[in-house]
Amino acid sequence: MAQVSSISNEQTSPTSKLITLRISRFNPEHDESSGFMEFSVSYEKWTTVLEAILDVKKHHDHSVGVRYSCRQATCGSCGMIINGKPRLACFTKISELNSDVVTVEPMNNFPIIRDLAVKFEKLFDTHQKIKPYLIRDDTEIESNEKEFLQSPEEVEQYIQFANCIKCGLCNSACPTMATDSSFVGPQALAQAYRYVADSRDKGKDSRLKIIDDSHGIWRCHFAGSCSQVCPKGVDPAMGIQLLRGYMLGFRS
Amino acid sequence: MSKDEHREGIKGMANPTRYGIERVAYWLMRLSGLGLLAYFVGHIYETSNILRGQVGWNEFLELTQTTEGHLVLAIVIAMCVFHTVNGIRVMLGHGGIGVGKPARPDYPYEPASQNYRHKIGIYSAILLAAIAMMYGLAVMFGE
Amino acid sequence: MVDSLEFDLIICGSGLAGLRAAIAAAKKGPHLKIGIVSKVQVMRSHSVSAEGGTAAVLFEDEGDTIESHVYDTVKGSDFLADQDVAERLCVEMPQEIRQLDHWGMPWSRRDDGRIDQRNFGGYSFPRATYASDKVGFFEMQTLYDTCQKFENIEYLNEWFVTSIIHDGKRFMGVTAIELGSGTFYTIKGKALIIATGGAGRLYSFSTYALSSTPDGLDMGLRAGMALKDMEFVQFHPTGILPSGILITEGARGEGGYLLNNKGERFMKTYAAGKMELAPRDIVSRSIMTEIQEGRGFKHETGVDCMKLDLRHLGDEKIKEKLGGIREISIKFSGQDPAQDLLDIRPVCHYMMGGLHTDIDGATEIQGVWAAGEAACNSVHGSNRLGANSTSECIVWGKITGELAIDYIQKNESSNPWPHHLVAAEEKRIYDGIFRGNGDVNPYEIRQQLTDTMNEKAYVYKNETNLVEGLKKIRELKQQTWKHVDDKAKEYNTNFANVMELDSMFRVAEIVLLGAINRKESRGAHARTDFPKRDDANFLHHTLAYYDPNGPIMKTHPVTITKYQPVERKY
Amino acid sequence: MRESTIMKIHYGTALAAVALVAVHILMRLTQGFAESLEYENVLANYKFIPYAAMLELILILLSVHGFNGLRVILLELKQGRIYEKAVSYGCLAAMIGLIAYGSRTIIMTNMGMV
Ligand SMILES: Cc1cc2nc3c(=O)[nH]c(=O)nc-3n(C[C@H](O)[C@H](O)[C@H](O)COP(=O)(O)OP(=O)(O)OC[C@H]3O[C@@H](n4cnc5c(N)ncnc54)[C@H](O)[C@@H]3O)c2cc1C
Ligand code: HEM
Ligand code: SF4
Ligand code: F3S
Ligand code: FES
Repeated sequence: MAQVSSISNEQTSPTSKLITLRISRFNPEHDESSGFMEFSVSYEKWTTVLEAILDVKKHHDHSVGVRYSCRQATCGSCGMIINGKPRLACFTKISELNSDVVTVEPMNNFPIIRDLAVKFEKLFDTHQKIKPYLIRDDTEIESNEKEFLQSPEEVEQYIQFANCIKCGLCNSACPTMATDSSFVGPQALAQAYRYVADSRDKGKDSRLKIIDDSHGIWRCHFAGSCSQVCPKGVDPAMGIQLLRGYMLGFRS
Repeated sequence: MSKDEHREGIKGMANPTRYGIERVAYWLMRLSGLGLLAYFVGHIYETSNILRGQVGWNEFLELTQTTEGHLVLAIVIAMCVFHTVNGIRVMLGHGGIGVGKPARPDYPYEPASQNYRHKIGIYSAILLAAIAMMYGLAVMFGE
Repeated sequence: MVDSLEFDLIICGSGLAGLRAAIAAAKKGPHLKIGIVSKVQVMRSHSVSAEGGTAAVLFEDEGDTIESHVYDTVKGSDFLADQDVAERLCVEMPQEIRQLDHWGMPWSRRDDGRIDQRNFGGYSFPRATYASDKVGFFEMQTLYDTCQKFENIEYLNEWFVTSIIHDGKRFMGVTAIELGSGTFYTIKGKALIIATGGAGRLYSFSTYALSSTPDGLDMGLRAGMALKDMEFVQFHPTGILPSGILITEGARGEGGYLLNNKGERFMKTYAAGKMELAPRDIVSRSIMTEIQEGRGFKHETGVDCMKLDLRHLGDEKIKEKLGGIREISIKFSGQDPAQDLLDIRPVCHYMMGGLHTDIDGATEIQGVWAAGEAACNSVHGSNRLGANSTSECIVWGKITGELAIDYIQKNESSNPWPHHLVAAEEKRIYDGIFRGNGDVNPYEIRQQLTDTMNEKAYVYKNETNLVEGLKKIRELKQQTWKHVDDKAKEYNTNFANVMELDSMFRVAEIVLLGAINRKESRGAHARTDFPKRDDANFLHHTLAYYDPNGPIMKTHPVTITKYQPVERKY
Repeated sequence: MRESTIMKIHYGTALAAVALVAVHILMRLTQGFAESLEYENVLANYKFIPYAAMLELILILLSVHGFNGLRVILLELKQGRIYEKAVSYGCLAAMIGLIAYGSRTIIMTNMGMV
């Protein structure tokens, strides 16, 4: 019986158009400074920037350094600067950029490993620092007899912040991050709020203490850029202000 | 700041484009804060001339009560009004007021914290600053 | 000298299984050093893509029973599951759901605050525990975040493991490349848990992350372990076009319909009792039959498809329970499920097969366990029920994590380190691949290989296609693709990609050979030339061992405890 | 001092300053701008104790607020233990200096030492 064949990315249909893809190239071990390489790639209305980059990697230059995995905006691998703004490559369609030239660069405020791939150690460390887990009596946590009850309304209080995929786009957009290498950053602060707002958690005070530092929560000036670039609707700016509300005594 | 951290640096921090009016407000807030501080220091120096008696005071007044001096003062008024109004908005925001309520986000995600209340706050800060500046100019040059 | 690291326990893979194992181990052996080695950054593993649910019996007070979960699993497997293993899964699972809750998992809740469950294919009770439609993502987050509590866990982000080192009997370490710097390392350890996930990127139309390649399986295979039941590849009925991203079974669990071009809910012809919620193998076959009989649609890419109708659920319910797939379909396909019919088509989604283990997840090498999708402890038999896989990852993650610690505490390895094996491995990947020569583009070969799998070993299979497929793959293998054009050491994904391709050949061959040998139809393995299940000849597992001249195929008995095989009807 | 305490002071001084600066500026406007700046008027103001006290208060509040604002900006621009210490103490010193200098004007004028 005939099987219907696969969908191959290389299909070029009459509807496909061309753009120039400019990829920033830099290997800190060997290069003095970064430069751009230009490729002409065809795209369909659904083609994402990640697909275009991988197309280049497959057919033009195998050495493009780029991080990717899920290709569906859930793993947080593919953050980069696309036409000047931090975005997920797999969640940005070329057609929605309305431009004949698509420029991709590594995310700002992260050290470059190579080309488009950047180091995340700092983000992981700060994330760990804000104690991103439920804090309450150990025996309660380790017993698995009964669930902790939690109403849908209580879930609503934190679920938004739990959507964070640790892509780092917010940290790349934040103006404080642009100059302050010790700032906790919106990603971790939003996660601090995620756990503080969880009705099952009792670790509020210890978390507040951690972020009450000269490079802690106070270095956020509500610029909001973090929320504007977040691909998952996390709205770190909101979480941070709500968290600060606790510290200023507006909320308890 | 070491180069290999690949930070955007002061240019990125101070670039008010790309991210909407909230980032502009952030930038104006900084600028007006610094401007006011500069003026404030100058102002304290200026007023200290009173210790030099009527002559000294008037001498100094003459220096500042010029067209340039008035223009500077007009800008200071604008900065002061913007910084104050926006400062109040920012403080409310920092207290978690008017930044929206946490809720399940639906695609396409529109961050609740970037809402019309705060946008109105920013626009009115700018508007009030402009009006105050006009008024100040009118008062100063009107005479 | 090769750079070297040392841990007590090495966990290779950081999906649900790997992270659950890490927590179990870190708790049980607080003084032991645990290293999670993963070729992607730890929390970027494929498991984040799991959408619909995790199966467990939570509402015994409302009539659900463990027994029923076991039977559904066994029946879903078309009686190829080892029944003691299935039972273990179902017994262990409820407490794991609550444990996740205690670690912060944002389960969706009922109004009374209890954890909610939804309907899923092949179950006789709604028992897919869910968190909106991002179950895997939230589980990964919960486990990753919980891991942050433990100081004895270390994360080796973006380390590509290339081989397992053992002395013929006992585990000694692994070799790996740190992708960031390009340095080749040996990582010594007393025990290993393989949790490298599935290999669904063998197919070009696939729901898997792009990183889900068979290198993990291949590593075990080359180390002398068997791959079991690799011919059973699950095709999920609803991969959205054109990307192949999954539309969760939860969409039908919440009440979605499948429609053919006559506007009929065609599932009434194939499984009137369960309709759209029949097990995946049945729904996928039904879709393909409809298409072949001319009742399908054509997508604008020219591919045949079927329609999934969620419109009657209403915008609010879709946003609340299916927010993730709403995002996916609007963004990637331009279709809003509240207004449009979604274009879907069966898509490679899961591998029932994997490294052969016993009920404890132990492999044939002492000190090595396998858990999650990479393992085949035969809990899913020939067809996995939706929501049972994340369950499997969690249960065997925990079991293997604890057993590995027991083993480490009891055993002191003292054999001399086999330097020659490390040298041989270094030669294999650097001389054989990195410094290889050739002018054929490996990425094009990979495309052809995966296209071939799609064409020749899709939902329906037959002898001619399978043999052609095998031939094609052997031809491709002969071409000169073994070279890496990127000569830099740092973050050389080109090198990693070619190693992945290398492993694909060995595993694809085993998938096809297994399918050719199994001359019956069972579960996900549907042969048009042998449409009936044949318990007399094929009620056994398939094992494949590595041999330089091609795989050696064997069989392995099925454990049957309570349920004698009967005809599978829904 | 904890950062939260500092920032609470920052907000507190800002709030208090809003009211006081408003009065200060209104004074300029009620009298007519140029007039308000005439030597006699200014001197009279300084001699009026409640007004002088208010000026002193504004001086302190805004110096604290302003120099802490400067500290914040400088801390964000560059990091490093020595640098951060220098910024903190530098701003503190500038703040005290300005307050001292301004107070001198106010007190001396008030006491008629002109
Ligand atoms: C789209 C989708 C949706 C799904 N939805 C559900 C669902 O709703 N319910 C359900 O029960 N199941 C679901 N599944 C199945 C389930 O998600 C997977 O079976 C499960 O996540 C596998 O987890 P894992 O821990 O075994 O491996 P994975 O999460 O696949 O992780 C594999 C890990 O191994 C690492 N690795 C691989 N090779 C190497 C190497 N050579 N060196 C170093 N590291 C390596 C990878 O980096 C990765 O960390 C779904 C699957 C897909 C594809
Ligand atoms: C009178 C009303 C004022 C109010 C309500 C006010 C409010 C604020 C607030 C809320 C901030 C914090 C902004 C942030 O963290 O994002 C701030 C910062 C600042 N203010 Fe004021 N302020 C006032 C007057 C002044 C004056 C007169 C000066 C000058 C002496 C000044 C100098 C500064 C400086 C330098 C900053 C730091 C800028 C920044 O961090 O963005 N402020 N102000
Ligand atoms: S908050 Fe948003 S932008 Fe920031 S890391 Fe999380 S998902 Fe990415
Ligand atoms: S962009 Fe930065 S300043 Fe605050 S609101 Fe977001 S963290
Ligand atoms: S590849 Fe996973 S987020 Fe883009």
